[in-house]
Amino acid sequence: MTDPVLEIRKLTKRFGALTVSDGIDFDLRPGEIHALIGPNGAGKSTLIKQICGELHPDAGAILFSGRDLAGEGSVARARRGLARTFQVSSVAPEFTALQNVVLAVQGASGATFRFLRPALGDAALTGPARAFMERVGLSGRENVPASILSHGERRRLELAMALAMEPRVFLLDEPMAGLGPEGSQEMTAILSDLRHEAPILLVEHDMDAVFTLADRISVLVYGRIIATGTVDEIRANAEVQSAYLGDDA
Amino acid sequence: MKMIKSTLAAVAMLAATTAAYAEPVKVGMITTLSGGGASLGIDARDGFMLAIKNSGNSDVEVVIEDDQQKPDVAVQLADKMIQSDKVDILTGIIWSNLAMAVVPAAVAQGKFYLSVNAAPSQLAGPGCDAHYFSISYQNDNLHEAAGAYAKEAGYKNMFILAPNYPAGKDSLSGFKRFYDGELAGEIYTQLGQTDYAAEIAQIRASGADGVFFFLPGGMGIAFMKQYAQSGVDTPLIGPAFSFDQNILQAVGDAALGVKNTANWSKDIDNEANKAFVESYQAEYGRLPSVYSSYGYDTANLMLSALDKASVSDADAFQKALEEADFDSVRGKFSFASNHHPIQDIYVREVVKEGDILTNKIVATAMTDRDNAYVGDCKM
Amino acid sequence: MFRETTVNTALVAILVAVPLVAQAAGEPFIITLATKVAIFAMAGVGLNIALGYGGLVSFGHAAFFGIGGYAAGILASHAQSYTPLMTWPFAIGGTQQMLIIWPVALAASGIAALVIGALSLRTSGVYFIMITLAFAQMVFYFAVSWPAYGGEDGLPIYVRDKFPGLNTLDPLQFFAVAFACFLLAVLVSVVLSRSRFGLALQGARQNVERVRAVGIDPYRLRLVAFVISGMITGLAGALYADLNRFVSPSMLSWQTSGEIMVFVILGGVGRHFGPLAGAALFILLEHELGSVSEYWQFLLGLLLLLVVLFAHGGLIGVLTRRPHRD
Amino acid sequence: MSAALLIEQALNGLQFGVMLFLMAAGLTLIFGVMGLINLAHGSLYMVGAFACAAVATATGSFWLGLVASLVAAALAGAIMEIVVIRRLYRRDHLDQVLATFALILMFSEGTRWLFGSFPLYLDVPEILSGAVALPGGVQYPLYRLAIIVAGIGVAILLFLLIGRTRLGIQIRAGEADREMIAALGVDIKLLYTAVFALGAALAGFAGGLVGTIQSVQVGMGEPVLILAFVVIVIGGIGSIKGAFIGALLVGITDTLGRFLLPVFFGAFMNASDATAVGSALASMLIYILMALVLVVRPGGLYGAGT
Repeated sequence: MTDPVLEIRKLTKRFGALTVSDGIDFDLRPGEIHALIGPNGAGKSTLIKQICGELHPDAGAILFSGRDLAGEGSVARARRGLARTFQVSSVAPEFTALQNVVLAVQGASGATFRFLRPALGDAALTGPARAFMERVGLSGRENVPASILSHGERRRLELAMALAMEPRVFLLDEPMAGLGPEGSQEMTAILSDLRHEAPILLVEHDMDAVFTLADRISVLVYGRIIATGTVDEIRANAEVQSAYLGDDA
Repeated sequence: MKMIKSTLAAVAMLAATTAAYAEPVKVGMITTLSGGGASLGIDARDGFMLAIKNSGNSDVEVVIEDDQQKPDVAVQLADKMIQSDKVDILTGIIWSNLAMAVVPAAVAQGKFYLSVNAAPSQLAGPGCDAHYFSISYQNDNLHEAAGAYAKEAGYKNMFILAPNYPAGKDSLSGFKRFYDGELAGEIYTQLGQTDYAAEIAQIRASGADGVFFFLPGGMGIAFMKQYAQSGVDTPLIGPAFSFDQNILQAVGDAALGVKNTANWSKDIDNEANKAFVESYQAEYGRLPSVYSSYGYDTANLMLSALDKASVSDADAFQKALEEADFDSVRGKFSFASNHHPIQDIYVREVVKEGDILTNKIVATAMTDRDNAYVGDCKM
Repeated sequence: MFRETTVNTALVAILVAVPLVAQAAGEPFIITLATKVAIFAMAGVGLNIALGYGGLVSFGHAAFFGIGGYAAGILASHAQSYTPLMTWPFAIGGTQQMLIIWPVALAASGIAALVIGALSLRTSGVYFIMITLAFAQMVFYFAVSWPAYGGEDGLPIYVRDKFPGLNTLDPLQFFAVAFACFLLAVLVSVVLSRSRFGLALQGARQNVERVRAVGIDPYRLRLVAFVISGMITGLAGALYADLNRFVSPSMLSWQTSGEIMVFVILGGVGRHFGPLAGAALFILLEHELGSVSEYWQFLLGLLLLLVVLFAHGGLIGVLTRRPHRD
Repeated sequence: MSAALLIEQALNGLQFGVMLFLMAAGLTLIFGVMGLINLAHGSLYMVGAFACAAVATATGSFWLGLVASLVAAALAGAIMEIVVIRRLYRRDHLDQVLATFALILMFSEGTRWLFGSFPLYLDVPEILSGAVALPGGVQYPLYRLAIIVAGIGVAILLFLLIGRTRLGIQIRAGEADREMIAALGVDIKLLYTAVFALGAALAGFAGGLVGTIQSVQVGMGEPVLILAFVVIVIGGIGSIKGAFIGALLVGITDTLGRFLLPVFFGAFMNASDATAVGSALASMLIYILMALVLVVRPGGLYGAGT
């Protein structure tokens, strides 16, 4: 078996008396989509934030390609290839869609401190940016300000920005949220294609999408992983049934 | 673009005893009329304009502008008055830092500058100029007089303080020039400081037998009020600025009995002064301050010189100014070779006349005092 | 209404035309006023890089304006008194050449901006506003109480510094110098805002989390922007010292910081020519209102308040009827 | 240097700090609840001082004047909130800074128009004038002691108000979440006006108290305002407790710095240079303190974060 790209060991994080990450073990292997599910408040977003470097764990380690990320900030981790989408769409609202993606391409290139040439006149930036927009189905929307894109378009814009990072891991925080059935289907198709780029850690509430996409599923409840396994294993797991899927399964 | 006619182009009305000049004379007055320091500029302006009005001279046009107590604004106003209004004479500046910004450039362009107040040492020594006259004093004068008075009155261990800026430093060195006793302490406070508890505590602890302080404007008001509350009863001596008519009422009884040095007081006994105080009160409904008197004297000096010579003949006009042939409200008045006054400086005491706090002369601190920089001026 | 380019062109045309007309009409003081507009506008262009593009509300730009001014004043005063600026470790004398003074002013204000920015940018929001104000106050009090260069009295330059081939004492020629510097500053601001750096800087203003997530460090971006911003404002300060032939701590006061902000906002935040519109309007008001009433600052305050409350996007926003910049 | 002098200076620092607290409390409250940065807070201080001086002179009673300072500043604050400030809550800090900068100009010139350019008279009431002997041989002005007591009294009242009363609960809720407070059925507009008037009244009260021993003149508010900003930034914006600690810290640092730094430099310089250098450094000391605090804790001592 290949080594995991991302490996989390005994990760613990407390906010006062509340333990939001309770000795979490988790890994992500090349080429897979590993879904993380759990009820609201289980600590999914907190885990993502720790992986990105936005929060610092109290104990445990996060390894990326076998290397401990402790002490690295979010910027450094992004440069290593951790590409992230946010639970609530996070783009630069006054920029056009294209400018947003160009910004991401520029971030990946590592050459930001250039002061003379116009960024939008630089084919090395706009070329890839347009290509990424096409991949997520945003062709023709390049010059629309991000603030007036539809909700679904903004989710895809975020995905384009993640793609532009030439990532080695995708961290996707509820990409289907608020998309409606048709939008979810489109997004499912895009994500399924994305796994060839890099493995995906998928946090998602939409169970249809999770069961369609995921190779493995981990279930997080009150800060603890109560089960990890294939789709069928999780479906069959009694503990998961009672703790989580009970209501709507 | 229509530009900026003068704010107050005041032309004297009564044409009774008018001496008709070859052409009207234009005077530019740059002074502080807004913001916290406005009261000084207003007094100087009112004194100046009163003299012109009383003279009945209608050939003098005065352009008055507000410098907001900002040096850069003062410089630009001077440029405007010289370039656009084409004034012949400039006057009006209250603050030394503004004078330093305006005067050297103005006299370099051949204009006359008559100072109604500010007279920094730089303009009295090597930086003196044939076209620059100070009618008020040289900045150090009142401080020197305080030192002379402290020595005369037998103080042996004085505590001295002033704000930490050039005029403050000049003040303390001026005081020390004539005071030869011990110093119980020497403190520079922050410019614009409002609380003097820390300094008063040090005065209390120092065991001084007298305190000399130079704290102009609101600083002096705050200091004296706080001093009066502190229970320290060491006598205070200061230059007139903190005891002047325009701020005494704000200090209140805290100032009673304090000795201060001044070159003018409303009780100096001469005809010109009586007429000045009377007509000032009649015109503006308040007592004049030292700044009013400087403004008044400045205008009268200027008028006396205009009667003798035309401004366009610079050398003759300069000579006429040097003669100082006018009735000063200070009594005797003449110019030293560096164009600063030779005059008597008095010690005044703050007293109450009815409900109004004012000053009365109790002694003469210095007689025919010129200034310390005469020798440095090569004119 | 009008396109922004039309408004900008008109503004620049007016700024050039006014001194020329004034020259012909023999009103040199109006040229001085126009020069003041150009210089203040340039200080505003500097602040606009931090404020408009970086979203950094600096309430301490007077520090850079004053440091630039003092760089010019100190060099000139040493040149006039023929005393060396320093003798150790190597001897440096004063100078009256603008072409030497300007790089010094740029360097001095740049270094100050680097230090102040490096510390201030650790904070954000109101803290940033206040800490920049505090640093400027520190510099102000230092200038007031440090006796070597005049303290509160300020430092006269007496004769305007020189520029090769020009007579800077002639109002129109000095205006040309100031105007050229202003245009250069606008050019820098335009090029910068469109560059990769400018894109990232503006991205960080809108959404700093997103900029981090694409692997760009906003701290470094902002620090560089702050330094460039401080340098441009510093150069404007050097020119202002020459305009007045005088520098004083009032250039460093918090009111000056406030006024530079006013130019930017009056004209329209984040617009290349906003500071020009703002500075021109401010100086026009200052002079016109002064003749209306002794209490003209009240009217100025009222007008300013109305602009902030009701005229979104500043003067250029109103003229173009586009409250938001492109 | 005697112990008595040191005690006296410490008391001076305390008194200065308490006065700064009155200013800073209003600022920090207004920022905490409404997220508004108000540069015109110093103008309210000036309004208080002028009201106190005018009424005290007209009626001959300092105490009526002090009441007037509270009422006038609260009223001015309420009017200011309703006419102008209310429109600024949803704006960014930049607009707030500028609008309140404009208000300073209007207040200053308006006051000058009403009262003239000359400073006003205001004196300590008879009953509080003079100095008292404290244990340890310290002579201390009674009025300053009264300021310390009054300031600490107001601080306690304020803590009780915030901690124990309905208004306090609403204020704290308002800091946490504006939506929630609206859901609680509180009239948010009224609450904001009330908080603003309360902050204004505190500033006016400080103006009346301190105007008595300082110069009542136009422009008196701005130096205090800048110090108050330093205080709340050090304490952490929005925190009353932080404002209190910050105010004492600034008051004592400033007072002792002005006193001790020249002494310190006197140890290895001649007296004149030492006072000049010491004073120069002392005037920058609190800004240095502020920079240090922010470098270590960018959100201030009791701040919720940046």
